[in-house]
Amino acid sequence: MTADFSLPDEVVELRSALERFARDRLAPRAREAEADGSWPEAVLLALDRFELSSLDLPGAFGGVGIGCLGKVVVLETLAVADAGGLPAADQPGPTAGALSACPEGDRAAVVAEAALARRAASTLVVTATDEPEAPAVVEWAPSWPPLGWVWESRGDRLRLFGPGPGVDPGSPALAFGASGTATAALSHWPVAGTWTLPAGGGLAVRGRARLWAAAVTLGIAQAAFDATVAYATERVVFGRPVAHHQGNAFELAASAAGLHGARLLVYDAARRFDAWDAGTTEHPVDAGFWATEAFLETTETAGRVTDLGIQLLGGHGFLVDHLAEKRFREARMLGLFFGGRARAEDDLACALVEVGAW
Amino acid sequence: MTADFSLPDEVVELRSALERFARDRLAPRAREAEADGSWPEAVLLALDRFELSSLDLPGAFGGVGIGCLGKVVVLETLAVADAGGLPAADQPGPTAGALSACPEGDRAAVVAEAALARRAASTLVVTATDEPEAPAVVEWAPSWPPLGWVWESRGDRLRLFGPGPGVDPGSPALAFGASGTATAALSHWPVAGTWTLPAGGGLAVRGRARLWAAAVTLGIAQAAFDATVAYATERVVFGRPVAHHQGNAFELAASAAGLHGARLLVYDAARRFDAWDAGTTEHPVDAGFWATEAFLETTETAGRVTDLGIQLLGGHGFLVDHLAEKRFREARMLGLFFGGRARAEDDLACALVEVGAW
Amino acid sequence: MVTPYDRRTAEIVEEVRHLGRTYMRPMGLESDATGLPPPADHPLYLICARQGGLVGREVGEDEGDEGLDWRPFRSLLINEESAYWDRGVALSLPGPGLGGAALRTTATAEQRARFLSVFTDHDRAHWGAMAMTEPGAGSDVARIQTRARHDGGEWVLNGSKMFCSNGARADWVVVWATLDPALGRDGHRAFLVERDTPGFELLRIEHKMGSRGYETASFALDEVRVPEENLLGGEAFYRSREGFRGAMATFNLTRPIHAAQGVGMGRAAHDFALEFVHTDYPSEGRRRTRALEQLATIRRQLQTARLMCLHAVWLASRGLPNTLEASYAKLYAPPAVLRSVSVALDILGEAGVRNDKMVEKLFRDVKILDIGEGTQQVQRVVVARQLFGFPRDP
Amino acid sequence: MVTPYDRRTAEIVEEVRHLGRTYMRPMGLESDATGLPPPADHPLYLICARQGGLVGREVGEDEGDEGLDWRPFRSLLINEESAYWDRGVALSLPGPGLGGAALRTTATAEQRARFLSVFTDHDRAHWGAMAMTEPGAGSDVARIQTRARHDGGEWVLNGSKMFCSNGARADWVVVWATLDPALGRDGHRAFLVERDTPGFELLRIEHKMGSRGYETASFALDEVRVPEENLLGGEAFYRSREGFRGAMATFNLTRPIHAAQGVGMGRAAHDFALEFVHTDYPSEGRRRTRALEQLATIRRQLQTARLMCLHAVWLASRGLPNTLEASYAKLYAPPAVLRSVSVALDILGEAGVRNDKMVEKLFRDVKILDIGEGTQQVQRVVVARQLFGFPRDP
Repeated sequence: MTADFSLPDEVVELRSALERFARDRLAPRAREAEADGSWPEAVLLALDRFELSSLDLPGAFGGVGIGCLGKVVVLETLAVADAGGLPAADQPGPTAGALSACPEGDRAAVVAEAALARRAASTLVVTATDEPEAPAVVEWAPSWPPLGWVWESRGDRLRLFGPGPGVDPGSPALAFGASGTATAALSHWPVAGTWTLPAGGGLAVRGRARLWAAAVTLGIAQAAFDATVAYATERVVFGRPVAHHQGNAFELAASAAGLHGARLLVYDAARRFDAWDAGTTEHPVDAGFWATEAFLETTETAGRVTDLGIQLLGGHGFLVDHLAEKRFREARMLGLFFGGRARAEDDLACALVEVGAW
Repeated sequence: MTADFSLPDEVVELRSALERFARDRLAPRAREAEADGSWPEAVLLALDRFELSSLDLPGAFGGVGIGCLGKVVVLETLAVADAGGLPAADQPGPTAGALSACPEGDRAAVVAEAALARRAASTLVVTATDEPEAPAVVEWAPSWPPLGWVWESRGDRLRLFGPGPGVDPGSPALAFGASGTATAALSHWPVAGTWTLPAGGGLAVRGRARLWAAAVTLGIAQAAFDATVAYATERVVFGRPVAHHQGNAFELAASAAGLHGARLLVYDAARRFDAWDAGTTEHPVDAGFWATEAFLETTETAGRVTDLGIQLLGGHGFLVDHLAEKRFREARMLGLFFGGRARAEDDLACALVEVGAW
Repeated sequence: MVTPYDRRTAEIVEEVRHLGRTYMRPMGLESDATGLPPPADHPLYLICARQGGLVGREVGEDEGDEGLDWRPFRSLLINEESAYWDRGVALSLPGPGLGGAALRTTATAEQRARFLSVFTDHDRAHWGAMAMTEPGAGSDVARIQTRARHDGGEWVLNGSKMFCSNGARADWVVVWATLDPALGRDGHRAFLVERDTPGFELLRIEHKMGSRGYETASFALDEVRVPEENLLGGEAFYRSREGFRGAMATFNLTRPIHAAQGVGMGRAAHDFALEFVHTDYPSEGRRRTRALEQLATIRRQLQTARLMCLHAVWLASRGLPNTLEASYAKLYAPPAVLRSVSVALDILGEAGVRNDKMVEKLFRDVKILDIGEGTQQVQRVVVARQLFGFPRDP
Repeated sequence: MVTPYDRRTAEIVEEVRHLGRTYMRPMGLESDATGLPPPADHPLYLICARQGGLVGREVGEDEGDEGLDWRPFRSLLINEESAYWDRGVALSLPGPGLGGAALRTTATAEQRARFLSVFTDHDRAHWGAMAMTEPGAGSDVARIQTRARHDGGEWVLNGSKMFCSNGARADWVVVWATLDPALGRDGHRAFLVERDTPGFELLRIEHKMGSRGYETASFALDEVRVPEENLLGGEAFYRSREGFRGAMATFNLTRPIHAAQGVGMGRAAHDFALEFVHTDYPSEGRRRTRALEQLATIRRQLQTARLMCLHAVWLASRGLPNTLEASYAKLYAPPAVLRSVSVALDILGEAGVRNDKMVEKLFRDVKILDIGEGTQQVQRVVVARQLFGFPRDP
């Protein structure tokens, strides 16, 4: 935990640039991209120029090393405009932690390369230590780029499946249509490696993926909140703006506070990862623990905020004419990622005693 | 589940009589009784005349057989006025289910007699099936009448400890000062009997005790709600009654709905016990399951309602000048009874699959 | 378990279950995928046309049926059970729909006979509809802007309507309009507008997040002329506050029904999640225990909602006032059901994102329940007015 | 873990921990049992008097201290840590208290020097206090009724005050009164009333559910005459809106501090519950898993609240506006802490009812946090005004 809440100048600058980009290039095409099943190539090239995928990777993987905090802010900023293509476009994205944790001697060049060059997607599946072996199926993955690698995290064991023999077309998913949809039966995948990480290393891998989901969720929830306030201060019912009925105002105020708190928790966890990467702390459980807490807090808060986003729009909120329903679906879907809330809670229960002082 | 929500005439009549009694004799002395550590003898004699303790007992134990629904309504009605002495005064009260479940041949006359004659109190301790043996300690019991018998319920095993060698003075408790406070180390108590009940019989024993707590909680929460509405429609802040600020009105309305729902659940569970006792159903899991659900719903709702009861009174709610803080404490304490919420949830998880159709 | 209903009611529910499994669930999935409601000549609709409803006339749709006490319960349970299989498709079933409710409470006996006669056609499905909501209003029904003016023995309607269920396939639509917005509710009038009336123009079928099994239509009304006798109830009706209150009282039956549909959807999510635990979870361990506890909480909230619905209907069946209890049910149920469906998704975990796991669809379907028939916010206002004199909008 | 504070701050927190364990926790238990605050000559109070506060002057209570950046953090952390041991006792510590805050923001330099001089006495503990709330007001501070009139070069006060912390043992009390209730906030004035001023009568020490470690006093003011120079700031101060806004701005520091006290109490409940799991729970099984998950949720909510507090103070330490963030912290923390303490009770189960298990006391202590310094309802209004122009009471 830090008592310095400032963002580095480079992060602030990057955020400004991305805000413009996201507003002008991403937001206007959100629905189009959802129908198309992908973000336009031009958007992807622009994101490459912003080095989206390598922001939080160590130099060894070609990363630019702005760190986890910077990456979190970038994800949040993009998600405000449209999160739909992020699971596909940000590779290795959520599995950056697995990549970093993978012992140096075993870092097959192909893994790093495939993961970084947007030629193959990777994902992370999570199982709890009291469950049987790895799940047989990747329930959902983006359909572009094709899924090439699957990391599995279970306690402190890390395993890599791949390169994969291809994926099956998935059934339509709750959200993230712009990332497409695919599924994969892991039984046909070769195991590229199995490693036992230092104690707490597994939680750090999972926490880093969950922090990715939390950052995206945060942006979605913020967008939902802003759109709700804009609509609810404009539209008049029963003689005054929707937002100026005290019952609604109270809910909006609580949502604002909840979002603020979730953001502080997400940023704090990101700072812990950065401190760990920088070698200023040596307790990996800590960052993974608080990132997992941030995931739970953020997805819970976003559920409430995006629900209110529909509710205060009334029937209109149920129509695809507004983005409210898209955000409601996205926020809910993110809470199912990387083992979902159940395995996150399980991780916390197992790690609670080991986490440092308050 | 029933589609007939009416109360039998005899229950309605009893309720009317008790409402008057509770309002005139119980309510005015609630604080006095709390300080004294007991209800006055005159109140206890009057409750005897109402046959409080034997309402829901089968005839074999000298019960008058008005049934579980009637008993629940009576407890609720008394608790509206003052719940403080109920844990002490209503004997065997929560353990009526254990008494009924105890196989006939083993019903030692002394047990029934002691439990019914207000000469000895009894209580119920609950352990989960994956916990070690019975707890060594009764954490809290009323101090009058002296605790004579302790039932232990664990899965479908029922065990009776007693007659007890006496109790230790307990430390002051969160609430129910009018029932006194005592604690007991079970290691010195003889075991009077151990029985294995038919499948689901254990949950029924625990459910009946929890339903007792739910009924008392319901009365407390209703009283808190009514007092809050009375205060909040009277007192003016920022130019209008507290209750007419929409933010507060919304909370009060949700509380009213929650209380209504909790009451329906409590009465429904009581009707299931009555149907079971009457032999019209033969699935004991069912009544115990829904009584346990009612306990969780009621204590949760009451927590919210009694909290709001303090909140809308502002600083005054924190003072003993109002009963708001007493109800807040009582509602919270009831949720800790009979194994608390954790063992209730555990019971539900274990029984879920066995419970009948919707 | 206490037998909750009479034998015939249990049979009716069983019949709905059969039709739901056979027709409604597959129809709902198809509609969800295509975004279109089932075709108007779907076999299920023809069954309904032939037997006068999903489970025939004996449910008690006609007045004067025997077994009076059970009719509102049956209606409630049919709604719960059919929503279990697919609420969207259930709303799309042929019949007068909400327009029928308006006819019952507002129209003269002569009007009822005339406009309901179309439903005696047993060879083809027919629909009625109601259009109240407008693009600019929503919960604030007092603010409707569609104008009605009297002109040469006819009424002329101008305005626009949204969220009209089954509106595009309906033989007629009950349209609410105002003589003058300044009159508030006193200016409101209900008109029956027949399809193909010139100027009554379908703008579009809305694209919705879920509940795609029925059409949600938007209309424009441009100098739509309807005969004098299509003013429901006649002018005298609106002069009596009594009559208008009667119209509002329908809400006291439709609100619990709406809430009960939620219970049905929540039950479906519960059952899918429980099934998933059986088939996909390890046979013991922390994850299983947690899921079973979550399922117990879902059960509790759904059962509470269900008892609220039944209780509100029980009051009505005895002729007792139930405004408060109807609002309790409508206030409590939709958010509780949404929470339940959301937790069911948690139980499925990553598999929950896939629409072949059904709970995904239920999650998208269910949110609208907290909006139709008065949002939870509107219900809170109703409750606050009833319980402690919360003022009309201050 | 990231080292959050400078070395000196960490030392200060450690010092508070020592005093808390040694003195404050036992004092709090004693007060809870007797219903009376610790005696005014308690050794801890003498320590405070001797060294000018719980951890001495170097915290930065005096203006002009070095290490400016850390002062507000230290103040926050001292509050959190002392509330961990006993918030009631922490509030009872000698010093000018809230009256001091009023002096800092309202009084002239001369007044400050004069009234604070009593705290240079190192041999005996002294208190200041503030009296704002009245029996009929509460959150609605604009409605205070205590009257001040000017008479013969003196001010004459009439009215009554409640919820005055440490009021009975204070050397002086800052009393807020109004020249005329019709003037609203413009009519408000702050007066320093010295103990033993005739007509300034202690009515009683309130009996509270919890937080019994400090006195909560009620006063009557019956023709209380105070010299002209006891009007804090002088008349000119109140004519400038600027000055008054400054006075209100204190809330932006006290709200996070109030919230941080909650975090301290929540942490205490967490630690007791975790200890109980270690000592009393079986070493594995469903109950243990559930309790650990609940503890993780408690940690999450407390950590969120704590970050909110630190962030609000961080903004203030940089001279940035923090009204919104201070209200966020005060809105979020107290209910989250109450939930946490309540869940800690669930973890203790039946043992939780006993007051020798401490969490029982914390549950009674904590509820007041959602009321003092503006209820969560007041905070929501503040947030709604700031974010989307929610109107002053409509």
